[in-house]
Amino acid sequence: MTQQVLFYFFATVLVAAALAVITVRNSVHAALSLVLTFFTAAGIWILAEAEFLGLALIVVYVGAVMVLFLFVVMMLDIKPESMREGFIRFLPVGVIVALVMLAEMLSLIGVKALQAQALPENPALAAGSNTAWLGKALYTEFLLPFEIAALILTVALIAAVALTLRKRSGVRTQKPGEQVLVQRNERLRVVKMASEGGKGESA
Amino acid sequence: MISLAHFIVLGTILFCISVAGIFINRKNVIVLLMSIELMLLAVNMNFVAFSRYLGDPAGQVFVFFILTVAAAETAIGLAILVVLFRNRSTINVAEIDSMKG
Amino acid sequence: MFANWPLLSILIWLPILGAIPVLLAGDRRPDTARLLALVVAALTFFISLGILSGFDQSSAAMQLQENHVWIETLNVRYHLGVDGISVALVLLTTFTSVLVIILGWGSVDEKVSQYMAAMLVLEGLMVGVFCAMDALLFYVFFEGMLIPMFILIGVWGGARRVYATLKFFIYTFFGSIFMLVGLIYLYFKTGSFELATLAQVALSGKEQAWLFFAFLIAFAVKVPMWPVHTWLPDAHVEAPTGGSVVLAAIMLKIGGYGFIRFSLPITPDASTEYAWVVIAMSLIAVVYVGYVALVQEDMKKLIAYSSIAHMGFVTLGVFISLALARGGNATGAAVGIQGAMVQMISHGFISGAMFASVGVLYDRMHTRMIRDYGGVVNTMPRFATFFVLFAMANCGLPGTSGFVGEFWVILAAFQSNALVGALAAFTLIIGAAYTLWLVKRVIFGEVANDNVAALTDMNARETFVLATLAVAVLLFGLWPAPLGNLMDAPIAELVKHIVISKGA
Amino acid sequence: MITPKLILLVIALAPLFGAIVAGLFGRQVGRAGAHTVTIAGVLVSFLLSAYVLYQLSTGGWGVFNENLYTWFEVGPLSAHVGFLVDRLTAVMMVVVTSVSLLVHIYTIGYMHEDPGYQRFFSYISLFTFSMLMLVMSNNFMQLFFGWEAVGLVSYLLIGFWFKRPTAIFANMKAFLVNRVGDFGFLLGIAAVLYCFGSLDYATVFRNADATLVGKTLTIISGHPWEAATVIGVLLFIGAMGKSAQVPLHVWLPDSMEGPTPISALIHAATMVTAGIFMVARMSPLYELSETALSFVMVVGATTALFTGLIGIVQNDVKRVVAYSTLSQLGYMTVALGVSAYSAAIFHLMTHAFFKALLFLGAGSVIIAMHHEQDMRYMGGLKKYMPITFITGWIGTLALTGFPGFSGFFSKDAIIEAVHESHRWGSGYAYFCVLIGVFVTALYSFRLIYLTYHGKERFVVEHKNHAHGAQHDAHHDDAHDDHGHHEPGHLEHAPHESPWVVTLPLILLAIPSVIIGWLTIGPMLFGDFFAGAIVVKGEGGPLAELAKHWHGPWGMVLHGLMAPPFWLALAGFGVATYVYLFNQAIADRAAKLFAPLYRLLQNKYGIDDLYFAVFARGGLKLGRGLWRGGDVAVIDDGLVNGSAALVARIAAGVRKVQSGYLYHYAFAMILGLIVLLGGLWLAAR
Repeated sequence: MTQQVLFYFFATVLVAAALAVITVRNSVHAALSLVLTFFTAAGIWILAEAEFLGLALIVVYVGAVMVLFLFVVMMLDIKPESMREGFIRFLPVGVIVALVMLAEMLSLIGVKALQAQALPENPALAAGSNTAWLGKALYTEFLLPFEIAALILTVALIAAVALTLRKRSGVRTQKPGEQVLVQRNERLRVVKMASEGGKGESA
Repeated sequence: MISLAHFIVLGTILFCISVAGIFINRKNVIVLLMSIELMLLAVNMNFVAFSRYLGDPAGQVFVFFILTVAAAETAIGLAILVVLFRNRSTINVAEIDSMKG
Repeated sequence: MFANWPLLSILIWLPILGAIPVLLAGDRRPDTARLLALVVAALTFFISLGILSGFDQSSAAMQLQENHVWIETLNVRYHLGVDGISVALVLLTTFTSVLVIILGWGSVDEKVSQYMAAMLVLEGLMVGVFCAMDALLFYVFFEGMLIPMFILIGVWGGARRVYATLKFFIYTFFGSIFMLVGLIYLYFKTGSFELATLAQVALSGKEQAWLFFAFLIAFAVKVPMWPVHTWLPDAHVEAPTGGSVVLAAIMLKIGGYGFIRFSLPITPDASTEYAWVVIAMSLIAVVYVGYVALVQEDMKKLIAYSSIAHMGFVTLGVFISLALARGGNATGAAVGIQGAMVQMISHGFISGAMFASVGVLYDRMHTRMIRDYGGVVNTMPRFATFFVLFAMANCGLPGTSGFVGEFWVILAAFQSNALVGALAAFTLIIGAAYTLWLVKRVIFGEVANDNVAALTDMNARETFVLATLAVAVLLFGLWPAPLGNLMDAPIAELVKHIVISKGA
Repeated sequence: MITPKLILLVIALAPLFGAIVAGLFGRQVGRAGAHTVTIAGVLVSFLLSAYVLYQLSTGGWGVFNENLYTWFEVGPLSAHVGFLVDRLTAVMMVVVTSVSLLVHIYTIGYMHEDPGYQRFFSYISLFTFSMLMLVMSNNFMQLFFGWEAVGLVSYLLIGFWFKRPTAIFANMKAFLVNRVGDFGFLLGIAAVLYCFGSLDYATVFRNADATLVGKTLTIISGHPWEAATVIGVLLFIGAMGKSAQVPLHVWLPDSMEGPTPISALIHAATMVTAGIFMVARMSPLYELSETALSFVMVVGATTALFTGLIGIVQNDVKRVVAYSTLSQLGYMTVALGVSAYSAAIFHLMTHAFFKALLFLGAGSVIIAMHHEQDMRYMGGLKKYMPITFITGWIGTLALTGFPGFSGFFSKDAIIEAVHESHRWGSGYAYFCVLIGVFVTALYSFRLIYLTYHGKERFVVEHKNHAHGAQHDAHHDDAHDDHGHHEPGHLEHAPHESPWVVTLPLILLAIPSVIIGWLTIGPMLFGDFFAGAIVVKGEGGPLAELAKHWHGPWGMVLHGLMAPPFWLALAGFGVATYVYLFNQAIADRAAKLFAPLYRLLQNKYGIDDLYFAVFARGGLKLGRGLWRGGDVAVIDDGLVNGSAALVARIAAGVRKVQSGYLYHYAFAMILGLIVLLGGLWLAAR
């Protein structure tokens, strides 16, 4: 019974946060409400006994992606007012389209048909914890996709860096490559001088 | 007792909200990206629900992959945004139409 | 000793491979390129004569066959073979190519090696078209042939050459796509591209109708028949002399050959049923195009239109014979097709010669407009004699080969439908009208202007080309029997074949 | 050894050999060589033809019908080149070769300083070869070959002085009008092939009755016509083209642009008679169709009368003779029309001689008058040119049918035959033929009086400075443009032409007189043409005439009382009075009947009508079809049009790519909704 209450609580918070994301005026507030959305989503996932994913969501998503969002939002001084001008004009259309899609999807799923289905016994318990169960699956069946996912991440990483990297003029940076190539005579000059014999002018 | 329907309905609602989001704010690319994140979240919600009710790890594994892809996508999106902002000093979608046919 | 040599392949690939040394001669040594090209062409012509001598004229079967696997998976075979009809056309190709190369010596002076190479490749591909026994091989040669011609018109052409060559290429290509679709359909139905099997396969009325129209469009563009002919005048006007002669003398025959090799054997019922369409188009070609030719100001355009009208006779002859064959009049049908075939060969000589003569004038005066000429006979008497002879042949004067084809086609046409015969015979008047008016304005009369006065008569090379063509025109005019006997057997066979209905 | 085949081959090929030598090797052979080789060829051919005629008429040879070589073979049907020589052919061969020989000799004089001397000789002997091939052929294909070959040579000869614009217009006109005739002729041959399945005369004539009787041909679907009529009419259209009958006669007067010898040879004696010969040769076919024959008769009668009328108003001496030829051809055609084929051939033969004589006479006058052809500047030439004058008179008497002369026998026989015949339209024909005699007499004697009699209407200026040089210069280009000196002024008095010109005149004058006496018996009433000409029924009108035939003398005496003689006399009287004694009447008459005079002057307007309708109409139609059809509809409409269409479509589609991000997003969502909608519908 408590699970149900908990679920409804989380669901309402989730929907509210989601609505806030798209309606709030300031981009930073939008980002923060998105963080809230992810938190509640993680909660629901844990409720559905997918603890690893829930936590992964928080760690990965909220931790990395949302921080990145906030970072970018704050870095680019976006003029909020120009962002909103189209808001009113398209509100009705947007709402209608959303509702139409909602109706279509729900009717497609046939909500009542699934109503009665009880919660089957969770198989994860057999394999110990959800993480173990997930890990076994991940490293046996889905090894290749896993590697590919890793690859995608690295590619994305390099791409992001390549895109935004720019050579700022006037910045004296250290170039190790060139340092290594330096020859002795470029840096050292042996000068032939007579030995001190003069009349002791240097003190 | 929470049934599969709960999750799916929730997923759908989230999905529709994100669609509305894309629709409504035409000009702000960042909110657009956020809406896409929201949409992915909705999809993940469904995956988790089904994986939990079918007892099949594949669902959750797939969510795992979606997260990685989403992360990559956001990184690239924001990088583009930054470069765009640096060149055009604006990210208002209405002014960026140089890709016109 | 030639018995087991792959003569046909030699005939196809010798010019094509021969083009390579010609190309290598490069532009710095045009004379070597010209000489080499002549040697290769002459050799090919010599071999084709060898083929003729060894050819058994009594049998209608395909001779000198070569059958190798080409594309294993699609069951496409490199299958060559010639019967009476193909031999005649192959000989026409090799004969004209030698003359064209000789003609090219004078008229082409920049990028000579490429010109000669393109000409040789064109010759090889055209011979390939006439010897191909496999539908896809035919199609490959049919399309391949466009490329050298595209280059010939595009590079050495006149002012609007790019427009003309593009129009020529796209027009023909557009037509041949439908043929490809037809062939593919047949492949699915029979599993092979062999012409022999395609001719035997049973096809329902509706299938035949579709296939017939597919082939009709492809070959109608090539012939060219009336509605799809507008590429020819442009192509001729802009083509260099040699290109124009080859285009008129040989390339138009491929359309007619296609009808005889594809439309008739593969879709006899549909051909008979829709024969009236082609007959109507051919008659329009004869009358309508005749009148259009009358008012042309450009000599080459006039001759181009006249060759459309003459080719109208070919298609008329072929499709009239269908109605006759089905009507039980086998001799009439044979007369029709025989007339069509002779008309093709003779038109090759005559229109080739006419274009060569205009080329001779063009080399000296660099204009094709009739109004710039007048009284050429006073300064170029020898040229004028040849030109009048070819003009007479063009309006189908008995004693020249132009008459033979038209005579038999009109007789056959009259046997099937008197009115069609009458309309076809109309060419006697309109043909004579535009040709003689051209001759009057260009050749006869006072010397029109000073550059006509400055004209010098033909040199030895040009005289040789026109003389050989004149001999050919007169020989086949006075004694066409050898040409007739050569094609008698295959035509009789074809007439027997088209009588049997194939409707499954 | 000499076989008939070899002789016939030599007859046909000798002129060809002469033509080739003179034509291709003209320069090497030189002028003298050219005319000797051609004249030798024609002479040999003439002698052998005479020998063949002698053998055939005395029964020494049978009818010769053999194929030389196969021209073209398609299954059972085959076309050959071969000879069929019977009495009809022999007569024609003799006529052709004799006139051609005399013209060859005459040309030496006429063309002696013309630069194209060798070319001219090669053309006339090439013409003789083509005419012989036409006459001697034994199948329709070779007949058509000869038919067009003579058309070609007449084209070359009319346009011989190719510098003169009128000449090259005339030769094109001649060839095209002949081609219109050949159009009908070819369809006739096609009809014959359709009915008989063979082109050989022998097979066609043998089963003419069996096949054609009752057989019908449908040219225009729905109404079948009698096969014999269709063939007859179509073949006769060819004859109308070649023998210049009314609708297709326009080319003959213009063909006078050519040198006079060819007018004599081609446009009087031989080529124009080809049509007549052909109809006579096809008599077995023609006899099966009444309508065809009456068509022939009516056309012939119309030609005979109306072209004769035009002759009266012509001032060019050659044009008068040309119109007289047209009229005489009309007579022959009428004879054919009434199935009096042998009378037609007989008139053809006599006409060949006296018309050639008149033409050459006119030519001799033209030489003397330094190429002045206009009769208004002649007159009183009888004292300068006695031989030409006398032969001119003989020719005219023969032409007008003065009793005793050859013309009388042949023309009278025709008039009698027409009188006897009771074919549909024979009344009209008889009327035309009778009035024709009066008209013929009128213009013939007008010609004689204006040229030879009366006062001299030209003045001779004796140029005082260096006579010789001026003379030669004058002579060289005299032939090309004869108008350069003012008409009516001559450098020196006209003198009789050299023997080369006058000898042919005399040689032609002899047969013009005696040929009638000698040959009328066997030809008309005997069985001279038995084998060749077939006459159905009771032997046609000639059989009636044969009933009260008792020798040429009888005919002469009978002729004196017959109406044609009186009409001829009346014509003679009027001409003498008007043109000899009282010139003014002619001008007053011209003014009195001004509209009729003008009508005749421009030849009933037929020439201009043809030119406007066919020539200019054809050009307009051609331009319309070309501009409208090819350029506008096909080229710009379909070809470039489709290219432009593609460009327009592309421009339209380009707008979809708006560059705004939300448009694309919106498009994606729209797609999603459509997809869901589809699923939703499918799921239901």
